[in-house]
Amino acid sequence: MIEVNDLTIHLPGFSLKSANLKVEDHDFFALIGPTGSGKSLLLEAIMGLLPVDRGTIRLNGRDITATPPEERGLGIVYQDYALFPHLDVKANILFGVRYHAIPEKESQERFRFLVDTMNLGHLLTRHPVTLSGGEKQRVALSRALILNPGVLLLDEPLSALDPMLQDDLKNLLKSLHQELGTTFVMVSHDFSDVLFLANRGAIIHKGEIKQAGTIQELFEQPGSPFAAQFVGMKNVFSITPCNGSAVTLNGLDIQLDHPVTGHDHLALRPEEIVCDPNGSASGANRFAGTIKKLVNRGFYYDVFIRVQEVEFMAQWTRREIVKNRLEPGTETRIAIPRNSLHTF
Amino acid sequence: MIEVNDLTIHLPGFSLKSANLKVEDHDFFALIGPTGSGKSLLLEAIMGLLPVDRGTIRLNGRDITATPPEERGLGIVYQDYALFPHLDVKANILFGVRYHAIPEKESQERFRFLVDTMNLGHLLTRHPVTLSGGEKQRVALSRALILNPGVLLLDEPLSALDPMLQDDLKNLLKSLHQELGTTFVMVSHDFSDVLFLANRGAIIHKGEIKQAGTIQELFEQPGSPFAAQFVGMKNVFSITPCNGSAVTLNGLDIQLDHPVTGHDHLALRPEEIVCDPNGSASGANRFAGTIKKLVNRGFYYDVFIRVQEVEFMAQWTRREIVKNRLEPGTETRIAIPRNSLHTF
Amino acid sequence: MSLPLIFLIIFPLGKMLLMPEFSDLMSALKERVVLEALGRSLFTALAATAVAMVFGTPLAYIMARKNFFGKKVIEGLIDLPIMIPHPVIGIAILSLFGRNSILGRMLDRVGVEIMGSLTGIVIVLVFVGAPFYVNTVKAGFESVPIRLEKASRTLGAGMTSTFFRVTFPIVWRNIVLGAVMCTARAISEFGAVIIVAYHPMTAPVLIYERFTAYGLKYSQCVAFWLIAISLLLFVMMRLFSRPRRIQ
Amino acid sequence: MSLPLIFLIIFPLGKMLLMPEFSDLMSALKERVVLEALGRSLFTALAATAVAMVFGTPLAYIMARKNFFGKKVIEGLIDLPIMIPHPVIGIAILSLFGRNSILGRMLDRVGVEIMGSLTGIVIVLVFVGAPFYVNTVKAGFESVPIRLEKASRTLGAGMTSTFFRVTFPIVWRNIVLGAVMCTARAISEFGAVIIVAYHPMTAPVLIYERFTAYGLKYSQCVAFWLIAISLLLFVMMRLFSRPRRIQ
Repeated sequence: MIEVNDLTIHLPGFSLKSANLKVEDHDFFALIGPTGSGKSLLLEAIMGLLPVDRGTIRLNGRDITATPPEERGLGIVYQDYALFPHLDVKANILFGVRYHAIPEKESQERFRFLVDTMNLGHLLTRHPVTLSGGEKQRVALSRALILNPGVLLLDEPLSALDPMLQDDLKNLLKSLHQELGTTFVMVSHDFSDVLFLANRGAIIHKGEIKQAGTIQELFEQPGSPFAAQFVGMKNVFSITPCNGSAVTLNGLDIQLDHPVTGHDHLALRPEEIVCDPNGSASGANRFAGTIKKLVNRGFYYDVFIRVQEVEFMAQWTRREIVKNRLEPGTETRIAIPRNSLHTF
Repeated sequence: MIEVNDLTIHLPGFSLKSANLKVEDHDFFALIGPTGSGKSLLLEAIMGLLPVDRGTIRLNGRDITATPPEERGLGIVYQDYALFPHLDVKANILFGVRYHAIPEKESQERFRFLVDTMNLGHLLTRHPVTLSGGEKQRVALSRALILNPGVLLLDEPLSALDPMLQDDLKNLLKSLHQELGTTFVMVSHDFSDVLFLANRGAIIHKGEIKQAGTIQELFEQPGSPFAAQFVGMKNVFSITPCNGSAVTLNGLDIQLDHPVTGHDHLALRPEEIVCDPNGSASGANRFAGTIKKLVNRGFYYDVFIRVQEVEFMAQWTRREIVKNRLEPGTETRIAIPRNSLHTF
Repeated sequence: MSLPLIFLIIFPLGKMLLMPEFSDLMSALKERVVLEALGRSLFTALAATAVAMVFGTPLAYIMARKNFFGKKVIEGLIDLPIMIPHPVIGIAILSLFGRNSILGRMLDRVGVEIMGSLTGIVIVLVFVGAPFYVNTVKAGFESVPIRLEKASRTLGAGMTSTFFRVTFPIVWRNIVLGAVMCTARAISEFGAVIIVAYHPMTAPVLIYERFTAYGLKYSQCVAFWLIAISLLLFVMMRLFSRPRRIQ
Repeated sequence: MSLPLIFLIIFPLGKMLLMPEFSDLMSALKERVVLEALGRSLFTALAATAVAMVFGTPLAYIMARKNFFGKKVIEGLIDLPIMIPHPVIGIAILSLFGRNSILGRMLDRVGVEIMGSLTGIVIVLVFVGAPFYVNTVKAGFESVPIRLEKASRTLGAGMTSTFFRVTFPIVWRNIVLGAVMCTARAISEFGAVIIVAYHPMTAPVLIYERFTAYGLKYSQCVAFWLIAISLLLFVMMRLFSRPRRIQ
């Protein structure tokens, strides 16, 4: 278990402000935020590679804030893999074994298990420069996992890979996590990766932790406009707080499926807005509007619809666009299911 | 009009083989292919920046194969923009004016028009290093367009930009093309960009032009497994040619909506496969199958379904996945509309 | 741990600059021999730099832009003079151009002398200084993306216009830097010059002569002024080698 | 256009290497004075390199890894000796360590002499050679991504293990290259050495003496052997400066 309390780091041009975090054993924890939000910084601080200005880091109750990195018993996999260029794949994987009290037999078994799982058998005598991105990633993972770290830290493991390889790696990470039971802490700027992999997470923005909780919570109940945007609720509006389960959005009356008080933001995923030209949807807020813009995203379209003073963004499949003959200027009807609306 | 006849270029490690191409006036022509297929090479050859081993390039009937680049009357916008770092934005845009017989008044008008259209007014005294990617792109476009080139060549104009900016640039390119009437030739590795922008195009693979035609044709009637894959028909199968409008795909009988002869490939877009658990779709091939794998893509899922010996890939929205409670191992039914099947 | 090394550099030079008395320094400047030697050093170094620029700029451009068989060998040759013992350089040049060689006799016939002449000194200084110029300018040309030259061509500029409007404005800092380094290297040359021309006397030779003839103190006053010129060039060099500022 | 420059480098050296007769070369090698001078040059150059390695390696590491106030100034100081006229270097070192200076008298009392001693020569050679070593090794350390050292720490290796298992194996080519360059530069030094120590005689001084006393031809035989050593070092340098091959 990792506990980060009140961690503050000042760097020229950036600071991490009083971060609090708790990662339970066997969690797949995600630190999520846009580029430059300080999430990799937090990872390096947990690893002990960065001097800390204030606050403590505890591993299983033990204060490790001042422990040098080599004695923390944590592992890290860098985004650029950081493989040793002068050593072959086998020597890279075995690099750390001598510093850990691992019996010869056990380390050999683990080595064989990892080489099999990661499919590295044919690469053992190769040098890192000759490997592809995906192969490097697997070597870096093996090098860290052979030491059986208490926690494995992953710095943007997916972002340097091709989309094809990203899928493979996601499945690999998921099955490694399930099989080994190691606690994983992953840094990511892409919420859809996190959704697939992690069970808990925290959203960081400009050096501050905005929200922490289960991924489900983050996904369904973001607590700030930034978090809402980040988890895919592209429609974020300020609302006039009303009584009960109805709110007013710039003159538009909107029904919620539960009463709220004190909330002044409304958020909504674009794919939840239903294309409903015949007005047949039930249990929903129904509006007539004009299509302002269509953006082709391949499988689906981003559709911008103006309803009175409000512009909604919806995502509809190409099939829907073609079937309903939608194009800029078309008048159409949309339905917004009550249970898809989120306020905070 | 650009005509490329039998163009052959040998470079160490790569060659462009006997390419033929015809770009009509006012076309928005797309050269499409994966990285390393030779499409940028072809662009550089048209521009005159690369020695040609064999073949001719004609511009409006005139042979320009041996003309130096500065006399071809073509413009190019590079992927990395290639702005002059020692000149400010204004000097960059006006760089080429003195070499063209453009009356002072006209060049000033064009300058003002481009600065307005591209929204560069506040940047004129800035130097390129201080600009964002999108701003650089707009400066590079202005610098080329102020010379009123016969054809504007665009080398992967979208790939170096953020997704947000890509949309803006696509709209800008589209409206520039409509407004100026200039012929555009664009190189791209992403078919969805091309779909939005271009009217005609050619698919290149390993230095060979595989297919050319209108974008509609390329999209709907790819002529090779590579082209089919490339335009998004992720399901490509070898078929046993049958008589009439039925084919056999590895034991599966499939009905087409028109008779074919001699074709031995079947291709199908993943989003055309309908999720149909109740078997209610009509006019379609209906099969029962097992879900092998689900890959979360954010808005939608890639769904791999095994039907007897055949594995189909479908793309369904998250809503469908949730509604039908689909997960790996689920037995479900799919429907493949006859008119979505393409053979070649 | 590394302090001895830093001190080894600071202390001798510091002492050197601080020890001579001001009146001695000024009186040294009033001696005609000293002034002439300093002037001669500066003049020959600048002349050598001019020669290096004329012949070295195209060489640097070719080395940066073209790939050809034997390029590695030429690169090696350009670096070679840095590693050759200086008296040997002088002897080698005398062997080639000296009065008893074929080339020497040809030059003699047209009235050009190498040994003991300004021409000889300049040739020696080109030999030792040009590598600094060529390498610096070559690095400059390499830093100009070939894309920029291509873009310029596509905008209608011919090859000459492209060089003067695109390549040169980006690379001129390196040209100045290379010239300063070449001058600084040339002005400080002693071993090769003393072989080719003890007279006419350049500043380093004069310093040596005074040291052997009159001792340490007497030579320091001249050395001070030569070091001052070198430091000035050195400061210029540091200024120009700073990375281009973003405007 | 650039051919004159290339020829200026090739011809003198080529002539130099080809002209002396084989028998003269061999008989020069049999002279005790010549052999001793060459040996002394090699020995002092290697000693200076050893000193530069001991003191320069930590300096190079600090310069590559740390940022501190005044770093630019130290960088400038390290480059400085390359630009200082060589006799001036000799004079500066004598001023500091000479018999009449405070430091000189202190050294005198413990029996260390600078003027006219091997110690003095080595100090001079450290002064001129160390910048080459420090700059080369610094570039080497800079080329080792700090990420690799961090990764090594996270795998359980302490700072010392990390240096010897990660940093050093990547940087050793630069250390060898720096040492070769330092030796090559030191072995070819003349101007500073002749001020500090005419005797004991190093090879460049011997060449100069023979040139002034007996003329060109007689000096060439010694120069040939010195140039041979320099070329050998130069070839080693080119080999080590090749980019690391991908295995």
